[in-house]
Amino acid sequence: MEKLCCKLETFEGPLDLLLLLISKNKLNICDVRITDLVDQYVEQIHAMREHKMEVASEFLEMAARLVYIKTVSLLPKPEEAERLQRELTGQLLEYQECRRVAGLFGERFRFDSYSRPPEEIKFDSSYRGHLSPQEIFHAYRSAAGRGKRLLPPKPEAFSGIVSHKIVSVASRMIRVLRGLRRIGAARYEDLYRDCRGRSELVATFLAVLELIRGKRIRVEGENDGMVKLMDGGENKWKSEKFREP
Amino acid sequence: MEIRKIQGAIEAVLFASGDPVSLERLADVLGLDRPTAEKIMRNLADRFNNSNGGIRIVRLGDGWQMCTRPEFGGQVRAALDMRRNMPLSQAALEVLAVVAYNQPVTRAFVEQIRGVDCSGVFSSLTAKGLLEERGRLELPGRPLLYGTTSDFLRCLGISSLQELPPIEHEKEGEQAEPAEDVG
Amino acid sequence: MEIRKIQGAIEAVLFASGDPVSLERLADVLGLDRPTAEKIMRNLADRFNNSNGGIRIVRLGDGWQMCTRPEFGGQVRAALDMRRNMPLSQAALEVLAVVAYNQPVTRAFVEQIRGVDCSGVFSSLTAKGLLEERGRLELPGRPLLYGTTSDFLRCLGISSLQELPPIEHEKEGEQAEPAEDVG
Repeated sequence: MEKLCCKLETFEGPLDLLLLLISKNKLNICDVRITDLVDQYVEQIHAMREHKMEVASEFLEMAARLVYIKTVSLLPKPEEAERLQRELTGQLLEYQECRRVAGLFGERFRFDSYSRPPEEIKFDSSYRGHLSPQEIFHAYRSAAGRGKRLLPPKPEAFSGIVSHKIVSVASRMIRVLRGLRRIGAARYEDLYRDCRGRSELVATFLAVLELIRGKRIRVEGENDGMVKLMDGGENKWKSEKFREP
Repeated sequence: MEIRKIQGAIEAVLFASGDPVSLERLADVLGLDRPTAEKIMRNLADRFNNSNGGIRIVRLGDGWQMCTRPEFGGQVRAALDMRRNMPLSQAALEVLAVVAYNQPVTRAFVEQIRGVDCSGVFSSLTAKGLLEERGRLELPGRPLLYGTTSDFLRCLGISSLQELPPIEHEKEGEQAEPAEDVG
Repeated sequence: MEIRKIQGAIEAVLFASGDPVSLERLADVLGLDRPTAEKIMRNLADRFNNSNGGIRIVRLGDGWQMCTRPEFGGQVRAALDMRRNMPLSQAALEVLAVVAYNQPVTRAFVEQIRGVDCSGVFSSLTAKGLLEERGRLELPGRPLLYGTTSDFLRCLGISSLQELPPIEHEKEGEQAEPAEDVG
């Protein structure tokens, strides 16, 4: 590829080569007879190979396409040939427009204006948001409700008998959904923030997988994933096997 | 707050941020409604841009950014030991062109228009801060979507995508089909 | 180069550099001898510092640096601190609620009610200024006691804890189960 660029200077791909050939023949793309180009195109590829240049597969693919168009046009079924030709013409037009705009961009791009790195600021971490007393009240009931369920078999009481705390996936699913319904979206890692111990981590992970599978949440982004509630997640959730406690 | 103070605060915010700051955020912080903030902001930008100072204020999308005046690019590079940015390659410009007019787009879309593989160009444009990822397409394989950045606008010397040069894309596309055009 | 241009170049260089730039480097880049550069630099710094703008120029050792004027620190912080507007997590809300209704309490108490470890949440709530330490409990291990702060009341827009919706301690266990909320 690179040698090719050196040899023929500005161009990069088969569409480039076609445009070059068209301009050499001083033809308008709209009424170019693709069939006339086939021989020239194949000739060019031959020349490249003779100069021991690697011809990229897309050049060969284009050659095959052109030959196909030519073949079809020899058969007594001109519509197919016309369609193929129109397709290629359309693609060429689109590409030509792309090149034209790229040229404009090239003239206008300037790298002489510089921005600056952000000033390093130590932020005050105190909370300035608003909470409502109702929110606190509901949070209390939610916490107290869960405690009742999880509390009786206190982990310490079982130390020596049961070494692992069992965490149900269902409870984590409810927890994740509840959290998301409140704030709409959360960072993926934040779902694990309040996990204690491996089994909670695992249960939360399984819960997230389960919720994704059930299309109730989705995770977006690559490294810094955001977890979002899918539309209708609430209703579906209520209707299925988990009832809100 | 008197106007000079407000402008001082805006200067400080834009300076400290480095990146563009949205008008909304500025208005919020200064306790102004948006039209007033807009007016003050324009005023301030004019003042900066009409002076011969080294700093100018540009509008990028719905935000504003402070940056250096291009004519001092040489001195800035010399003082900060920066290399001059190489002009973009033809391939890079073509990719930018396709993305700019169709964003957000997948790499496959761009490759279809250009007829060649573009993975190298995409990663170098992303590294240069001219392209950025914009989530994924909900299709098998969940391909990444790309869009242009505010730096792209700044380097091109425009404030929004609406200022891109017009393209004759649609018209010609229709003509190429057997359109019932008079001509 | 005329003096206004030189000053413009210096502005651009100081702006683009986040760090201080030494006088020597400035003189080099602008092709000036040091005394002249010094004079121009002082002049420029005076101009910035005597205006009411948001940016000032300070001398640091052998170099000069542009930075924001301290009086706009509040606005700068408000504009650039994204985390501040982040809502509290469900875990944080629950801890806050349990502390609010039972204070002063130990962490162990809250953990017992919630059934999960809360150490991370406690420290983040303390950092946010919503919880504070209230001495220690006279028990083995002398555990710390926590309570809510006046900032907590301010966030809620209430003037005392009595204004929180009452919870019926006895019946609470039953109520918590079939919580068919109106909302």
